[in-house]
Amino acid sequence: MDEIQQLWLSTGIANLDWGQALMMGVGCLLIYLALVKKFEPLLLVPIGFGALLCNIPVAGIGGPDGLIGQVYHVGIESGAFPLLIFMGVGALTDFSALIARPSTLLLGAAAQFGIFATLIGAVLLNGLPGFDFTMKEAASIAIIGGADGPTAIFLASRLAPDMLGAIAVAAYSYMALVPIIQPPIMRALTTQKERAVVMEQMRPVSRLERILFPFVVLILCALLLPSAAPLIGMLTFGNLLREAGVVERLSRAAQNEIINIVTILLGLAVGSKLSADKFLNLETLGILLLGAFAFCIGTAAGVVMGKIMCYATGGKVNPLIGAAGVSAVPMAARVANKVGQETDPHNFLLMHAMGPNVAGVIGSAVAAGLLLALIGP
Amino acid sequence: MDEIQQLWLSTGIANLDWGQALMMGVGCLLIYLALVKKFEPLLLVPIGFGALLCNIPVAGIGGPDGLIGQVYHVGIESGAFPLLIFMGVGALTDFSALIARPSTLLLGAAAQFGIFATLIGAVLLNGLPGFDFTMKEAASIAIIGGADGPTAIFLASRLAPDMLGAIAVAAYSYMALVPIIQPPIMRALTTQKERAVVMEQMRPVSRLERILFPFVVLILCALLLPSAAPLIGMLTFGNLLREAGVVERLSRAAQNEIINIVTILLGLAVGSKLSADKFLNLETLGILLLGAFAFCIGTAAGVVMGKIMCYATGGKVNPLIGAAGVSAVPMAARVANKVGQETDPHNFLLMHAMGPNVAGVIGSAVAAGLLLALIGP
Amino acid sequence: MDEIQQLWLSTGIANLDWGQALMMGVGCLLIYLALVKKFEPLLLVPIGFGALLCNIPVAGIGGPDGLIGQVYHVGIESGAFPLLIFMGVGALTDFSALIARPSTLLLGAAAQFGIFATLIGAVLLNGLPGFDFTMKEAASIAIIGGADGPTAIFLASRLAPDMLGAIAVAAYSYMALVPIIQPPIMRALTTQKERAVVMEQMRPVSRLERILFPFVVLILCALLLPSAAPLIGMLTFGNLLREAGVVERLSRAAQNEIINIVTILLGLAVGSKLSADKFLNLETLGILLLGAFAFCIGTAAGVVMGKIMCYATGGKVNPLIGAAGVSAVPMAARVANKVGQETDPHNFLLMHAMGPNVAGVIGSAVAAGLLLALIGP
Amino acid sequence: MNESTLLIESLRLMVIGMGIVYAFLLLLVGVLRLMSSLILRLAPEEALPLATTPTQSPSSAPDDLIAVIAAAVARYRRQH
Amino acid sequence: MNESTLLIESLRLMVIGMGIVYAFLLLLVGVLRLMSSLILRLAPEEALPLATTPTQSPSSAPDDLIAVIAAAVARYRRQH
Amino acid sequence: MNESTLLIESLRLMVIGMGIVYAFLLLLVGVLRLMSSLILRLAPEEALPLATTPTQSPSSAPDDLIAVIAAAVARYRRQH
Ligand code: NA
Ligand code: NA
Ligand code: NA
Repeated sequence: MDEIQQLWLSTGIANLDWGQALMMGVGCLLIYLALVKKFEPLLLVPIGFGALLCNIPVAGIGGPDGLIGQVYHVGIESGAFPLLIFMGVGALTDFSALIARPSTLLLGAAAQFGIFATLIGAVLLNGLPGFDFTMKEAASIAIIGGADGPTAIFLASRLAPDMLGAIAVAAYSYMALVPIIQPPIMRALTTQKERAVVMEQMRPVSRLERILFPFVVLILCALLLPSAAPLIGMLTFGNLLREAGVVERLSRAAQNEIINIVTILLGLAVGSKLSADKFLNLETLGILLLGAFAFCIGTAAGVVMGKIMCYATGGKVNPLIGAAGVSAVPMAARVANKVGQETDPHNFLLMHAMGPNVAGVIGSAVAAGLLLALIGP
Repeated sequence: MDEIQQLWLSTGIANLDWGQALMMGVGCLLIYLALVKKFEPLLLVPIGFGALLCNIPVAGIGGPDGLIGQVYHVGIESGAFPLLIFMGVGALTDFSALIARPSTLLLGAAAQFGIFATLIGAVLLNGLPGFDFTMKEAASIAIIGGADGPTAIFLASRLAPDMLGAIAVAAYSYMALVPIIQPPIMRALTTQKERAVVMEQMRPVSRLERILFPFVVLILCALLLPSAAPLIGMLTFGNLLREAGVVERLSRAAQNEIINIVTILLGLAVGSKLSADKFLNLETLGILLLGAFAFCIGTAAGVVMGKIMCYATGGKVNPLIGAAGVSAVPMAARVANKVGQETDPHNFLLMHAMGPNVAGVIGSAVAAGLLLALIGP
Repeated sequence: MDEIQQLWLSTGIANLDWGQALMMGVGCLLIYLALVKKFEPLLLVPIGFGALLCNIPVAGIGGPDGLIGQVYHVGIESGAFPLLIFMGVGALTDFSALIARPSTLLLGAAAQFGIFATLIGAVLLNGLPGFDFTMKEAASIAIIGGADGPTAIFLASRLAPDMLGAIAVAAYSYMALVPIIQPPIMRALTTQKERAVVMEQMRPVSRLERILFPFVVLILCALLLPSAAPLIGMLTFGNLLREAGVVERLSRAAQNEIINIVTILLGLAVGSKLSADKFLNLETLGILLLGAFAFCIGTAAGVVMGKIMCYATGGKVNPLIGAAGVSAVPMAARVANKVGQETDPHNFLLMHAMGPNVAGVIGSAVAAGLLLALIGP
Repeated sequence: MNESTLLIESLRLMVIGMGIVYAFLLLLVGVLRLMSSLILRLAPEEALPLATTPTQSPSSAPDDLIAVIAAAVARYRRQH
Repeated sequence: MNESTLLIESLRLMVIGMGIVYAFLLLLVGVLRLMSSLILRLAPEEALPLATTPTQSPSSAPDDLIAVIAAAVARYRRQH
Repeated sequence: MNESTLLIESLRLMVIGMGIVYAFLLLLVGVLRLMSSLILRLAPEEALPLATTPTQSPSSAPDDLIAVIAAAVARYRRQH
């Protein structure tokens, strides 16, 4: 009967602590949000399942000898996975709207205010008992306001790996909540007349412009902000593969095989950071609150900048497209379009909002690079 | 002429020993079986070619600096490849038949008797001169009776890596031989009347059931048998990707890109374990014999359990579908169908046999987890 | 204002040295050649972009902690990437023309004269001030004459990793220049009458021959020249996957997913070797000159061998197909066809030139193996 | 370990192993039946909104998320 | 670092950070406009031969390549 | 190694290298011809059952496998 005893001691029930059980519940909750509420399912399903698997007692799947622990080491500690996803994002993104109207980059810039305001928010939260964020942790939380999953994972894996799980979950959850979070802010900050502004059609963009665009962005980044170069570099590389026209095979590989395989592995690996001692504490609540704060501020800043550009151009810019500057491609652009059509059903803002939308991707990568240069690692 | 001498000494002929030559022959034989006899070609072609490559003298392709040696280290020693293949199996498998009729799990349980009986067989074989299996080796051999290639490779890589080559070859060979091995046993153990049993049609399975199924299996496994969690976890993760409906991209990646790439690399790496000193000994003969024994016992146990269920349900279960409990999806189910049609050509057992068939996959993963918990590593 | 100072010191401009700026220019030039001049874009776009990224100051993308530096370590230092590409080449290549007329292997042999003649050329160049190639470096340069990118990268990564960047760039550039470099040599060495030779149609090749072909090549290589076995082994493995007919999934993975993913990563990693101190020196000029020399000699040797075979067969072989023996599949075969049609527009040499063309791939892999056996590593 | 010890050991493994395999899969049979009957009762067919309908309902989700996590945190802190 | 230092630090970061983000993206606006106007002037639409036409023009390329690299080498050596 | 040694060495390499490349590929020519003629004689076209026909012949295979491996083992043991 010794074996029965040994076997009982090897069961999950005998070894399960409450933290693990709760975190398995959190994993199931994330999958529920993904499947039923359609919260970024491509990421939240693997993250949630990774949390489930890595909180199974005894098995050690997320440990140094387990599959997911090894994937984390190879793909996230090294920084490789978020960068490969950024390459795929570049290969999937059409920057034409931005090239046709470069001024929308300013909307992408304004929306990053959410990031820096949250930095202060995190420091202020330290005033409450139970919160004690370092500067690196504050910066990692703030980047949630960039509304860009891979950027958030990249920065957090460098500055605050212990918080990676909570930050990734918050980043993707809020990206999914864009259609809920943004519209009230957008309506509150704009007048009926502003929301009705019809923008003039964009000029067509030549192939040569689209091919030179990645080089212009990369070289400016290399000269001024090299710490953002890994992110911007892979983004522009993917975009060049897309636009080059002569490397179809590679473009398809970046848009499909690589990004899909990496997404599965990255999701599972991020899930391995959802352990009770790292996630079930007051700081996670702080991260969720600050993340929501960052999102709201970013949206508001984008809309305000849109209003400024509206005045400056004599009413040629609809301020609603400023909200798309947070990135969350293409959902934020769709939200801008939808809120616009509430006022005027015949006003199609989608294409106009794509400019600030993709500008937001560049803007948050730039902000991440800045934080890396100023704070760490 | 010094160089000619040096060159001669660097040729394969000058360095070839008989063991290598014979193992290259074994590699060619495996490829012959794969191409002409259609023995699991997806695995046996890479395994056979891996054996060819790794037995080339001087080149050291399977050594620590060679390509295949490195692949072995990264993918098999770490346990990653079999688990990724299990994810793909999950994404490729429809568990509906099992959900509609959960009692077929008992057939999948019975068929695992082949594994545990073989454990005893291996220990008894130690009575003969030339055999000296340890408990870990006996368990690794016994798992061949699970009729599941990745499970066998996973367990053997943990408990008896030196025998991995022979075990993998035996596992895949016997899986391919299911149509030869099983029918005589099935006919011998059943009466004409039993084989003619027509089963009632299965109820349809709702989407929600199919989505909850992986969670039920995983959580039960996590609570009771966490050592089986890596295998069951990746299987259920793959299945969730399949059934979720909102992560088509990831499901396709698991079903195609990942499983295909990993199969090529896993096959080559397994082939690197087919070296003369590890393979050309009496123990390999023992492994082959025990493997066949395990298969036969597993089939018989499944059929007997089928007969018990037939009596218990008053003749509602055709005992032939019990043979499908060994797994070897979907070949064993097809065999059950075919043997049934020998008696009644209008009796379609295929769908009914899919239940025990996929139950066998779960059953052998559970058995592998048990062996890990009780014996090693 | 301390932070401004710190920030300025972290910019690229403040840290850029001229070497990096020039190498970024070289990267852009390579991409220009790829996009506009259609120089092997599948390789030169990633190589050029890799050079851009790895010469960004401060970022360290090509360093030991950077993404591309890590990819280099995992994929090129280990030799894995060129071998995986060779597997893909095997899966993409139809060797029927060679099987139907094995004598064309002699044309593939002759064209390797470019490699060995260049070895002497490199040693002679040492007579000039500023050049000091070791034997290993000379061999790595000489292999450019093999007109086979992955073979060149494989050999250079083993014998002269510091020169890898320049050698890979030269190899792919000259492969792209085949339509410019070869025709004048071909015209100069042949008479009008020889160029007009019409070759008789090839016999059909049975499936069995195509399946046995990889084994014959591999086993001969294993017995006589095992140092070439990694290259030849992966080439023949890929070809077996293609011809087997029962492993379609794996064949497609080798032809698409694996080769595409590896090409992107290999290109970026090769680009990381394009650093100013390794590339911007006199030796690179030497490499480029010797590469061109190797190409011309190889072409000439192939044509001369073609003439010999023309005499020996009483005019049944068109000497132009000898030029295709350098490999550069399928461009060199197309060039032979085109030059032939200048004389007789109805003379289709393409299929006849495919024999020496694929023979050249085997020939240069054999030559690379020989150099490894005789010189290093 | 000598031979007869191995044999006894392997017999033991067989009994325990098959016992647990059966126990585990029997339990799974029960749980699966329970699951199916619960689903049939609580969410009869075609009532499930999953994925087929482009749901517009994440309206209450942020509160959900924070509420559930807050509860989980509270519970966890009580235990430790 | 105590709390008020952290606060001052983060305020500083905000000012510098937003400043640089704006500066960088403003510069990018300018460079992109410059690029587009240059392209419009030097290579008006449909004049670009890229990829659509199966160009036959690599005729002068080998010299190009060697010439450019030679110039780069020369320049580099002068600097070092 | 001084320069003239290197030169002699490289000349040697050239002679040996080209010699072996030719020898190897000539041998390959011979073996490929042999293969083709054997196939033509022993398995004339369309007689090969490979893959096109869904063969039902693995009936004797298990014995095959064990027999061949047994023979291989026996042979190996005699050598060692
Ligand atoms: Na953003
Ligand atoms: Na099984
Ligand atoms: Na060649």
